[in-house]
This record gives sequence, structure tokens and C-alpha cells, in this order.
Amino acid sequence: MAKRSVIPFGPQHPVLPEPLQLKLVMEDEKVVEAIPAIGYVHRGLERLAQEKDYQQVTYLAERVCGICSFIHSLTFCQGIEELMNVTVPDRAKFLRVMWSEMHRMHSHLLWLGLTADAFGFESLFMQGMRTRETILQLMESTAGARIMLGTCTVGGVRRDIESSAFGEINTALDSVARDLDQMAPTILNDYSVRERLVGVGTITAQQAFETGAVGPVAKACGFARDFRTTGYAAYGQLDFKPVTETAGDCFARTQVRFAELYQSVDLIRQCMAKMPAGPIAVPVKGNPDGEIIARTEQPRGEVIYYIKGNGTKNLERLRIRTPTFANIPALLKMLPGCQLTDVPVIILTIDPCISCTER
Amino acid sequence: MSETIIKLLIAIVAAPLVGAIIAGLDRKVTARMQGRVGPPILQPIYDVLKLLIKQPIFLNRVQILYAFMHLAFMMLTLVLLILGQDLLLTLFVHAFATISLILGGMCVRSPYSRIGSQRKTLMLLAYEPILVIMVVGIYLSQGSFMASDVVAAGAKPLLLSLPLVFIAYMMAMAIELQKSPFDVASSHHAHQEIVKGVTLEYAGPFLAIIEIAHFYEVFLLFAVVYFFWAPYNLANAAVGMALAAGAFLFHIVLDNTFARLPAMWIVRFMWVIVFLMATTNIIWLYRLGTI
Amino acid sequence: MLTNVKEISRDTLLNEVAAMMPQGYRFVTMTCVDCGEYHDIMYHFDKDYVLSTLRLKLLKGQKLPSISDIIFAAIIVENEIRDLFGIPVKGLALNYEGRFLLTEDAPIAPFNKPVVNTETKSNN
Amino acid sequence: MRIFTFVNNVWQNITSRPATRLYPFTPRTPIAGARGHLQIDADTCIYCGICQKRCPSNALAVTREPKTWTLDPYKCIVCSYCVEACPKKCLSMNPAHK
Amino acid sequence: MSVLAKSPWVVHFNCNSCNGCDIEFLACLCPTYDVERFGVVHVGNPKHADILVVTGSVNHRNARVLANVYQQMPSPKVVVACGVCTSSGGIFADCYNVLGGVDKFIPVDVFVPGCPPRPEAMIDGIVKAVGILAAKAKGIETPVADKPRITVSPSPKPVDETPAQEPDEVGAVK
Amino acid sequence: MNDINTLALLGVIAGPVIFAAAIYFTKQTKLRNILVLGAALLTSALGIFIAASPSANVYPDSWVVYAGAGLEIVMTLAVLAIAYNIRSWAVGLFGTIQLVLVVISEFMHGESSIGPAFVVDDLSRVMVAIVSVVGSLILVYSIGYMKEHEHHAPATARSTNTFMFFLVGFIGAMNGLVLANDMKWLGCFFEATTICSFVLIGHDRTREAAKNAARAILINSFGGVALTIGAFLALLKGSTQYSGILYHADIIAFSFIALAGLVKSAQMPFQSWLLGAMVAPTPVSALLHSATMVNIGVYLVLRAAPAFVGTKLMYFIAIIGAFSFAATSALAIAQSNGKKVLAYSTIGNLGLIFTCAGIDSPLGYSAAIMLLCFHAVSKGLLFLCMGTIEQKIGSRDIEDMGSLLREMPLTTVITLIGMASMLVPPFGMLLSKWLAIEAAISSPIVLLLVVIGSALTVLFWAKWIGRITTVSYHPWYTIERISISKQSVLAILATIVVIAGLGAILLYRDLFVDIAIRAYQGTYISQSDMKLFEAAGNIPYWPFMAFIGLALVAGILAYFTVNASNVRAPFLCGENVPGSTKTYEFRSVKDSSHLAWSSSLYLRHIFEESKTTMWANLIAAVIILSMFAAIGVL
Ligand code: NFV
Ligand code: SF4
Ligand code: SF4
Ligand code: SF4
Repeated sequence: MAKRSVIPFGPQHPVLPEPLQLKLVMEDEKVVEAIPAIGYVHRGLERLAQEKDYQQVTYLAERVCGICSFIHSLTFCQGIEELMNVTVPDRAKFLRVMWSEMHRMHSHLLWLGLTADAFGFESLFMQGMRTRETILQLMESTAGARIMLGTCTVGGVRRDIESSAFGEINTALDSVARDLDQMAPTILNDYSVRERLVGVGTITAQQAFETGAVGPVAKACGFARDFRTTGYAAYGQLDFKPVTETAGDCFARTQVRFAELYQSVDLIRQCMAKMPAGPIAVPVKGNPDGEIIARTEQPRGEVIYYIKGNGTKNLERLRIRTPTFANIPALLKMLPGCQLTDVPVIILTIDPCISCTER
Repeated sequence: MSETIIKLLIAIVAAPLVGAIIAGLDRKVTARMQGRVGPPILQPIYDVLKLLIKQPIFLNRVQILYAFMHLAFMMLTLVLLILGQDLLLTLFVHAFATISLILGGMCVRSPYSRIGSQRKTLMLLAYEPILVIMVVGIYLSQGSFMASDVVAAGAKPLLLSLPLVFIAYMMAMAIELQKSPFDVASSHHAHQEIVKGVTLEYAGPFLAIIEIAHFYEVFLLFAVVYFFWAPYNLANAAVGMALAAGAFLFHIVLDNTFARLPAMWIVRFMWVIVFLMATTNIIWLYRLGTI
Repeated sequence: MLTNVKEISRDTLLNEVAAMMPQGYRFVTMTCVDCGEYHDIMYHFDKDYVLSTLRLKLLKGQKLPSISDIIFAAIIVENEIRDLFGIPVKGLALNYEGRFLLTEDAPIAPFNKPVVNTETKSNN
Repeated sequence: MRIFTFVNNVWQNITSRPATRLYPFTPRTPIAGARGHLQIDADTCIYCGICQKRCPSNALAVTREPKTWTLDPYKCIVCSYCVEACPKKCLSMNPAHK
Repeated sequence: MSVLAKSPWVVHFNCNSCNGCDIEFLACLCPTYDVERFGVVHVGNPKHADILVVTGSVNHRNARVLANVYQQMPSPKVVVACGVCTSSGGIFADCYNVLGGVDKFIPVDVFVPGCPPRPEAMIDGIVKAVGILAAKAKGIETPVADKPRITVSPSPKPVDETPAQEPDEVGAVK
Repeated sequence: MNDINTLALLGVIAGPVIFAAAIYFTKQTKLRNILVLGAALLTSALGIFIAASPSANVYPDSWVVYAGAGLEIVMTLAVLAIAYNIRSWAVGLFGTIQLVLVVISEFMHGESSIGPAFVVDDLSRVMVAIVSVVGSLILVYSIGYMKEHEHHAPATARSTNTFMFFLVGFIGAMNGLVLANDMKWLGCFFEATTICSFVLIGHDRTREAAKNAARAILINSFGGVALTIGAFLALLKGSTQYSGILYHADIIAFSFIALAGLVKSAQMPFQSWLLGAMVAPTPVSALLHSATMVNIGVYLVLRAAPAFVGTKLMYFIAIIGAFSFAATSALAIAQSNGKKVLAYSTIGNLGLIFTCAGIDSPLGYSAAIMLLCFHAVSKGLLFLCMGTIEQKIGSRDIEDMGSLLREMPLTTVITLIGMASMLVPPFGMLLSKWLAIEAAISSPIVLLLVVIGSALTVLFWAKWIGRITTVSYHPWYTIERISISKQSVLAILATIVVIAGLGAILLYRDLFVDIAIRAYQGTYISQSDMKLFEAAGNIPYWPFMAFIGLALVAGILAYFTVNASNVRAPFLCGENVPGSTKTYEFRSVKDSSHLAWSSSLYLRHIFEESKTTMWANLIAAVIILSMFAAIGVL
């Protein structure tokens, strides 16, 4: 019996955009054991949040992660608002949804690109990133920045999207939808792509439930678990159904995310159609007190903010449980038994965000 | 004799340049296919020149020896071809050039480099029989193993008698050019699970040596298309050119429309489908009794 | 406000937790808050988008029994609590021994109250 | 299940102009309202220090005596919070990046 | 111009970044910005790289990784620090697990401010880095990059850029 | 034939046997070693002398023939004794059949003594040269080897005297076998080598050794039976000599002899005994089981090849050989036991020789002889290296050979030379593989198998070489301590390998081509075969030398000019543990250090030994049966 190979996979590894290490134990190229070692992006953000003014924390929360930043600030604001009984104007809610969905799209497109890169489809990566640029541009013109929108604030939003801009948004969405249509046959039907995704990294619905998987990982196993259906922000007034698949493999996760892209296009369009008039923010006075749990749906699944205020401007405790954090146990179930070639694909189809995970 | 020597010298100098320009064109066209502007066409040459002046970092000395062996045997392959030598022998020399590279990747204690080498060995395993079959096919249709006979005036055009083998050769070529879906051992953009694979631990001038050897290889591969598959005489140079250009485009399109597939998939594909294809062609030749 | 909170004790913890899954509750996460003399440790479960929480008051110095044998998903968060609050967790399925998020030269249990960060770093 | 599904895309790319913006040769005009970098009108400022207090990133330092306002652009996260907070509206965001 | 300036290969290390800078760097590689126009290749392997693009601040665990990556690059090499985290720790400067900007650990040649910097800004940074690379190849001493603060005061209106005055920045020459 | 040549002939056969007897009774180790050395010197001198002398036939007095018959009976009886000893009814059965046949044939008369009893021709001279030179070197090596082996060997092991007796004696038997033409003598020496092999495999007398020895004698005495049947059938047609069989083109008789050859050369499905034989001390593996004894099979077939040109039998032999080559190459991939890899590779190469012989064109013939020579030398060397390595690191596992270049630079470099000679153009092995493929061009199935096989061989050689040349970047200047006898033999063999390897093209052109031409004189050769044959003889030599030289010079220059300050740790995703000696350790879980390790590729899930062996054996058996069917025996 030959010795097993032991290799470090990460932290500085070109297929992983983020520092994460897996200690892989392999036989030939078959992974026998994969143990994650993280902590390369742990900053201690939650602790910092306890030292800052809760208003400032909005900007801090946004920087938990650059990929899902807006929804982080949104979740935080929703939590504080609930704690302080602030009623957010309707228009602000719709605007929040619009930016959330833009963020979801940019996140999914980025994921698409990175996954394509992981299975060595360079031009698909380029195409995904190119499409994503349209969204980024949209965000820049509506919010003033490409990534860190900074538009969410306690009590509403900081910027309005004038209806005059809707035309531009619609055009951009059209072009995205067109690009997606063009990529669809490749992503969903191409032989080589399917060869790399179908049947790889499969988990059963039972396993997904036990490991507490969320977001597309859970949806790909048939759980229609999408926190947007609870109707936070303006989602209650929009019409959509969570996307699900049943196979539970990398391909199913891909399908889910790809369908969610279309869904987001649709949601933004609905927002524009249903956008109410009115103020975009209400003034907020006082300080938060008490405990609250705020939940929203991130691109990768549900995020949980536990906020504990003590009546001062500083928070007593802020805890963020991000979707990737919840998906890592599922990842650990997927890896053993796969081939080394599949490792990046499996990792990327849970769409890990280590920055979120470690905060 | 002296004419041969001059021919050789020109070839040895010109081949890597041509190879580099082909590689540069490749990058440019790839970029355009991805909707980008892309680098200048001479980029590969800049790259090599740059590598030559970088700090020569290395892991162990054996590695360096292998790099030179890789280059020397690649050059020898070219020389044997130009001398019109036995194709099979040339092929073996070429295989050994690849083996040198493999060994260079294996002789370091760097897991990714070693895994890259192992995959490269599998790739060699995948395409070498195809190339041998190709040479056999050439023998069957030309009655000789000698390169000089294949390109001799009046030789039969290979494409007509070996169409399937030509396709098989395209596949083997794609592996050697490290094109998707066959870029498992080392790819030009290093975004893969084994980083850069075989050449991971080569840096600076040593990497430049390997790059130059790669230019030779690119030249060789296209030269085979140009000289062998269309009858080699000046009147038909255009056909050869078109064929080479077609092959070039084919590989770029292939690269841009496929995901990387696992090494074992490639071995299976080459040994089952491509091998069968090539042997069908060969059997057909046997049946025709062209021999 | 937090709803569906059930106070439990250290002894009943494992049984309570074990009873959740069969009822269709999905393990969500754990939260730990430093409340002075004790740590408030909350186990969040979800069923149909409604959170239920088991709340455990763990006196400082006490060990926390791991639920990772019952719920594999808890290993990550338990290791995190081990790191950030310095609470020793007993029987972890995959124990990083306090080296999960933090390294040896990082601050110890940074989320505990008494650790007031006295030297403010680089504020102009 | 098909192969060469991406050829369409590739073909379109190669037959149309590349999507590349030729920055820095042809710079793009910044989008109005974008947050590029922070600017101050030193004469309107009253050096009250409110912006410093609000800044989430401690990028500002204001002293009343002598009257100075210092920005560390290598700390500023361009959030514009200070711009909103300033009572004199002397801060503004320049849409161009620095 | 030195050939080095024509073929800058880049390795990117995400060093505690929130991904914001990361993905903007990725955007540089993509069709819209396409840094390959300058010969940039994202090699992913420090041994092949000329430029190290770092995003994010340094924490206790990744400090050693950063040092290793830097050490494994063959000289001449240039470091580009993208984003305010990388420059000073940015908004996270006061976090317990953040040790500060990368300049505390490896010599940085170019700082690109912004949170995250726009791809254009990063391209500027890389172009600048390429110049430094060429200079280094010729053996010319290049100064360590500085991070000038902007100080204004009311009177005659000298809007000037003065070098930093803090002790750890004294070495920064203009 | 002059007397001096006859004397040399006698010397090369009987000399070693006499020495062996003397060695057996020597009490002193020193003296014994001197005697071994003497035997080696004498044999190699005589061997070279015979190899250099002209071809000749020896027509002895009739008593010599009777002596042969007598000795054959003695050998058969010895086999029966062994059968009793190991309680193997099957061996007993085989022995009895042989005995019966031999005794019956005593009472029959053929065209007695029309031919020579011993023949010195091209082929036998080549074989004698190999046996005597390589064999003698191995003898010298085993002096040092056995000294060490005595320390590690289990208490059950037989005495070194016995070992040396059989080892030295074997060389005599082997020489006799290759020179014999008389079927009686042939049979007698054939059995003698089988017995030597049995005893030497079982030398350690451990359970495993005993088991494997028993398997070896079982399978080989089956070969013996085949040979005896062949001889008997030949006798029925009147020939008592091998040349007679060839003269009459007695294909039925020859098919049995060929079967005996396949067994002796451990071709599929008879390979298991050779694999088991690897438990023996390494000199045994080197001498009997790779360099000499296993060559008997191919030798017997090669002799006959020109006589059976174009027969179905030859075609089948080619297929069996090619199949063995492909199958063992595949099997070797999954092996991490170095000796086993070598064993598989040996079987494979013998298979290739069968193939070349079976192709029966002068090109194939020349390739076969070249392969025979180069393989014997290279494999002998490799086995000796393996032995040296094993005694030093205490393991045969390829994966354990990672730091060899530092620990035992000399042996490792020599091992590398040995391995390189299997792989590098224009070394002999590669050259002959090339010739083999060209020769096989007219039989597609053979061609296919050979192509597959040679592609597969690359996999395990590259893996092994890669593992051995793996070094960390520490300056390594270890002086290697191994006994002088081992060291000198390795050095001499390596020198032979290098010189012969580099000159392989010349050797081929000037020697093997001639041999093939002589062998095929008067045989019909197709025009295309002839054309190939001529072309192969015309490959250029100097480009090879020039570029190998270039690589070596440039590489070695760079090798010595690179500066140690440019050494960097390997890429471990940035998590290298700093420090000069631990650079292949990385930090991982809990910040602790782990050794980064990547084992080689074994593809066990594809080439799992027992399953692959089963299928391969099945197919091989079918091929052999169809061979007999094709020539009308079945
Ligand atoms: N989606 C998302 Fe996050 C959050 N929260 C998560 O894992 O991306 Ni950075
Ligand atoms: S808040 Fe406005 S006025 Fe006050 S110091 Fe800042 S810039 Fe000046
Ligand atoms: S823009 Fe934000 S970070 Fe920058 S100075 Fe203003 S408040 Fe501070
Ligand atoms: S500078 Fe801003 S965007 Fe970049 S890593 Fe830091 S927080 Fe994220």
C-alpha cells in the first residue's frame, strides 16, 4: 500500500479566490479526507461593531463581504429598525429590493465566472464576468459605487432611483437577459460542462437537512427554503417562487443559481413597475435596546444577524451567521470520495464566501 | 551536406520564432473570441525575454538538467525531421522530450508539480499511441517510415488516405498544445486545481527554456500539418497553409468552447474513440492493401 | 424580539437538542453572548421560517458539552465559540483546540467582556 | 447534451468589437453621483469635527486650534457619511477616482 | 523600455480582504478592462510572478502566508497594495485580529486607495508598478511608496499634500 | 574446430561446476570468496574468448551423448526427489512423465550423431557472452551482497556455501544449455537450471520462500515436460538434435519446445513463478530471473525463427509475446514494490523479444538479439541496484526511495543510468523497441499490443525515475559506504550500459544487422521487409550525440553555476513552514505542521493486480490453446 498523498489546497491558490485551506488526503487523485483550515480572513468585525456607533455599523456590516455587501447592510438595518420600531417607507423597501437583487445577480454572475474558471472554461468565465459588468455599471449609476453601494441606512435608503433611470435599468436588464440566454445552452446543456458537474459533489436531501445547508445548496436538494418568501422588505408585494432542483449535485446547484438570475431580473422589473412614490427614509432617534434576530436571503442563503442593544449607541453584541458558515458542514460531506479535479468545482458550487464566514 | 547544415541552422533559429508568433496569435485570437483586445502578437517573445532576465530561482539542480534535456530533445526532434529521418524514431525522441519535462516536474518535492507530472504522463499515455498509429498509417500509405519520403515530390497526399487519422492527430495535437478540454497537466492560464502543474517549480530562465521548447513544439506540430497532410510541393503550399490555419482555428475554438475534462476521461476518450477512429482508418488501408 | 425561547440547563442540553431534529427543526446556529458572570449560549433552530431558541446560561469556567455528535453542523460554530469566548467545548467531533479562527499570537477570547481593548490602535 | 454550444458566443465576440474599454488611453467620464473621492471646501468648513466623529473608518482628523482638517485617503472608505453629516455642506464627493 | 515592462505577470493574494477589492481585481482581467493588453497574466504562482497584488489587511494567520508568497517571487518584483485595507487596515484597522496594512510586513511599491478601488484605479496602479519594475530591472533604487494625507486649513488656502507626520510614516519620502 | 576451442567450451561449462563444488566444501569465507572470484574470472575470460572465436560445431564421441542422456535422467530424478521433499504430487507427475519419456527415448534411435552435440554460432556466442560476463559480474557482486545478507537473513536460511554452489554452478549449466544442440544435453541443462532456480528461490527457507520455490518448480517442470515431449516427438521423426528439428521444420515438436520456452521465460499465463521468485536474494533475481535463465525461452525460439518463417506458430508466438508485454506493462503500473516492477518489466521485455522473434523478418530478428543483449545488461544492473538500495534503506517500496540521491548518490546515479537505458533514445532498449514496432508493421494485432505496451511502460519508469531523482535542495555530499565488490560491479556494469547504450546505433549497424543477415541467409524475405531493414541500418548517429551532449553540457554548466542563494521553498500555497529543513512541511489545521507528500500514480482502481492478472491469464491461455489448435495439435 502506497502512502497517501497529503497536500495543502490553499490559502494562496489560484482557483480559490479567497484564502481557505483544505488539507487534502488522497489516494492517487481520489480525495479520502478533506479538513478545512480557516482563519485567514478573520478580522474580528463583530467585536469592532460593538465599539462603533450603531449607525456606523451599517457601513461596517457592508464590508463583511464585498460580494453580498448590500444585503448585509440591509439585514443589519432591518434588525435595528425592528428593534427600534422604525417603520420604513414603502419606496425605500422597493429600492432595497432592487439593490438586493442587483447584488444577487452580480454575486451569481461572479460565481458563474469563477465556477467556469474552476472547470477550466475560460471563455465562459470571461462571458460571465462581462455580463456582470453590466450589473456593476447599473449599480454604479444608481448607487454611486460598483460594489460597496452604501445606500442602505437605518430608517430607509440614502439615495433614490428616479423613474427616469428606469429606462436605462430596463435596457441593462434586457442585455443581461440576452447574455444569459446565450450562455444557457452552454451552462445547462453542454457536454463538457455537464461532464464536470452532473453527479459530482452530491448530497442527499437528508444530509442537506442534517448539515443545516441553506440557499442554493439546500434548494438543489429540493428544499424550497428561501427567506424572501417571508416577505421582508418589499418581497411580500412581489410575485415569485423559490427555485428548486432535486438532484443535489453540482449541476443542480448550478441550475438553481442560473434560474435565480432570471428570477432577479424579473424581481427588479416588478419593483420598477410597482414602485410607490413617497419618501425614501425616515429620521431615526434614540438607541437600540433589546435582542433581535434579523434574517434575510443572501445570494448564498439565509443570513442571520443577532443584535443585542443596551440602550447606548454601542451595541452589546452583534453576531452574524452567514450562509457559507452554514454550508461548510455540507461541503465537508461532499468532498470525501471525489477526485482532485472536482475539488475546486465542488467548493465553488457551494459558492463559498470565506470573508463572510470568518468576518 | 553543407546545404543541410545551413538548412538546419535556419530551422533551429526560425522554428522558435515562428512557434512564438503562432502562440502570440493564439493568445490574440483567443482574446478576441472572449471579447477582449488581448496582448500584442509578440507577447510570447516578450515573456520569454523577460523570464530570461529574472532571478533564476530553483528548487534543486536536477530540475535544471531536465529542463535542458527537454529543450535539447525537442530540438533533436526538429533536426531529425529536417534530416528526413525515420518518423517513428523521431516520435520516440519527441516522447522523450516530454518525459524529460515530466521528470523535471517530478523531481521536486512539490505536490502540485508532481501531480502535474503524473497527469502529463497520463496525457503522454493518451496521445502517444495515436501518434504511433499515425506513423503506421503514414507507412501504410507511403510505404516508408522516412520523413523525406513523405514530403518527397510526388508523394501521395496523406489527407486523402488518412482522413480519420488526421482528426486523431488533431486531438493529440490539442493535448500537446494544452488546450481545453485537454489542459489537465498544465494550462496557459494557471487557474486550475494544480496551479501550473508541471512547470510550477520552474521560474525565470529555466521557465524560459521550457517556453522555448514549447515554441519548438508548436512549430513542430504545425509543421507536421503543413508538410505532411497536404502533398508537399510549392503549388500546393496553399493547401498546406489552409490546413494549418484550419487546425489553428480549430484548436482555439476547441479551447474556448470546452471545459477542462478529467485526465482519466481524456485517456478513455483517446484510447477508445480516437484510437478506434484511427485504427478504423488503418484497417481500411490494410484492406485496400496499399502496402 | 426573540420569540420561542426556552431556557435549558447544561444537563438537559443534549436531550433537548436531540429532540429537536426529529420534530423537523433544522439547526441554524448558536450564539454566544458574554453577560458578565455567565455566558448566554443560544441554540437556534428553524422550522417553517420560525426560529426557536434554546437558551443555556453557562457559568464562566464551566465546560460546554458539544452537540456535534448529534448535529454535525454544529462543529463549526462550536469551534468558533471555543475560539472567541475561550469556552472549552467537550467532545467536539473535529476539535481545532482554539486554533480555528485565531492563531496563537492573536488575542485570547477577544469577545469576553473584561478584555477591554486599552491601546486604541492607529487612530491618527 | 451537445458540444460546441459556446461557438455562437465565440462567433459573436469575434465578429463584434471587443468589450474592452481602452483605459488608460481613453479615460471614461465618471458617472455623475458616483463616489470617487472626498473633497473639501476649506473655506466653508468650520472645523467643528462632526465629520470626524461620524467617520466609520477614522479617516478624518479635525483640530479646532489650529484649524486643520486632515483626510487619510488610504483609510477613507468613500462612504460619504461625513458628507451627509457636515452641517456646512462643505464636503463633497468627486465622482472621479483618485 | 525593459522587456520586464512588457510582460508583467501578476500573482494575487487575498490577504484578509472582504472580497470587494478581490473581485474588482478580477474585473481588471475581464473583457471590459482586460489588463492582458499590457501583457499581464494572472499566474497564480508566486514563482512566475513579477507583480504581487495584495488585497486586504494582514491578520495573525495570513501574515506568514504573505511573507512566504513574497519570498517565493523572483526578483525584480513589485508589490501593489489594492484598497484601503491593504494600505492601512482601512475600516478594520481597529479590529483585534488586524495587524495593519501590508506595508508593515513587506515593502510596498504602489498603494491604490479606495474601498474598493475601481478597476481603473487598479490599472493605474499596475501601470505604475510596471514602471517601477522596469526601473528595478535596471538596478535603479526605487523609493518606498508613501501614503500622503491631505491636510487643509482655512487661511490663505494652501491645499497641499504634505507627507504624513506619524512616526511610522517618517520613512516615507515624497 | 581446434582443440583449444573445445577446451574453452568445456571450460565454460564444466569450469563453473567444478568451482562450485570446491566452493561448497570450503569452510573459510575468505577462500570461498576467492574461489568465487576465480570462477568469475575464468568464466568471463572463457566466455569472451568463445564469443570472439569463430562459429563452430562440436561433434563429440558417442559417450558424450550417452552422458547427456544419463545426466538428464539424474536431473529428472532430482526433480522427483524435490517433488517428494515438498510433497507436490503435480511436480511428481511432471517428473515421472519426463522420466518415462527420457527412458523410452533411450531405447529409440534417431539419425544418431549426424549433427553436432554442441554448437557455437552467432546466437550462442551472444548468449555465452551475456551469461559469462553479466553472470560473472553478478557473482562478484554477490560476495558483498551475501556478506550483508547473512546478517539480515532469517535463521532458517541455507548456508552461503550452498547458495554460492548453486549460483556458480548455474552459470555452467546455463552455458551448457545455450551451447547444447543435442536434445539430451539440452534437456539435462534445462532441468539443471530449474533446480538451481528452485533452490535459490527457496534460499531463505521462510514460508513464503518455500511456497514460491515450490511454485517455481511446479511451473518450470511443466516446461520441462513440454521440452521432453518436444524432444520425444522430434525423436519419433528421427532427429535427436535441435538443429535436426529445425532442419526438418518439425513444427509439432518445435511447438512444444516453444511452449517450454514460454514457460521458462515466464510469459503470460506462466508469469506467476517469476514474480514469486523475487523473494530470493537479489543476485538470484539479477542472474537467473532477469539476465540469463529466463532468456532460455527466447533463445530457443530465436534459434528456430529463421527455420519457421511465415508459419502460424511464429505468428502466435509473436502475439503471446506482445500480449505479455502489454499486460505486464499494465500490471507494473499498479506496483509499488520495486522488485516486482522490475520483474514485470522483465517479463514484458522478454515478451517483446518473443514478438520480434515471432515476426520472423531479419529486422525483427536483429531487434530481438539487440533487445536480448541490452535487456540482460540493463536489467542485471537494475536488479543489483535494487539489491543495494534495499539493503541500505530496508525497503523495496518505490515510494520510500525519495531521498536516495542524497543518501546513496553513487548507487542512485547508477540506478538512474540503468533506468535511463530503458527509456532514452538512442539507448539500446528504446532503439530495439523502435525496431520492434517497425518490424511488426505487417501484423496489426501485434503492432497494436506493442504500441499499447510501450506507452504503458513509460508510466512506471517515469514514476520511478521521478521518485528517485526527487531531492530537496540541501547540499548533499554523502560518501556512500558499500562493499568494494558491490561498488565495482555496479560501476563496471554501468559503464558497459553507458558505452553500449551510446553506441547502440553503431552496434546495431555493425553487429546485429550482420547476425540477422547471416541467420536469414537463404530464407525468403519480402521486399518491404528488406527495405525497412536497410533503412533501419542507416539511422544517423551524430545528431543524437550532438544534442545529448548539448543538453548535458548546458545542464551540467547550469547545474554547477546556479547559486544556492536562489533556492526557494516549493510552492505549498503559501503555507510553507519556514526553516531550511522543513520546507516541504506546511501549516494546516490547528497551525500544526504537516508533511506535504504526493505519492505516485498507481491507478490501482484500473490495474488492480489480481483482477487484471486473472483476465490476462485467461486471454493468454486462450491464445496458447489457439496456437496449438492452429498448427493442428489440438
Ligand atoms: N451570499 C453571501 Fe455572503 C453573506 N452573508 C456569504 O456566505 O458573501 Ni460574501
Ligand atoms: S463636519 Fe463639515 S464643517 Fe465640520 S469639520 Fe467636518 S467638514 Fe468641517
Ligand atoms: S467618506 Fe466615509 S470614510 Fe471617508 S472620510 Fe467620509 S466618512 Fe470617513
Ligand atoms: S478596502 Fe474595502 S473593499 Fe477592499 S478589502 Fe477593504 S473593506 Fe473590502
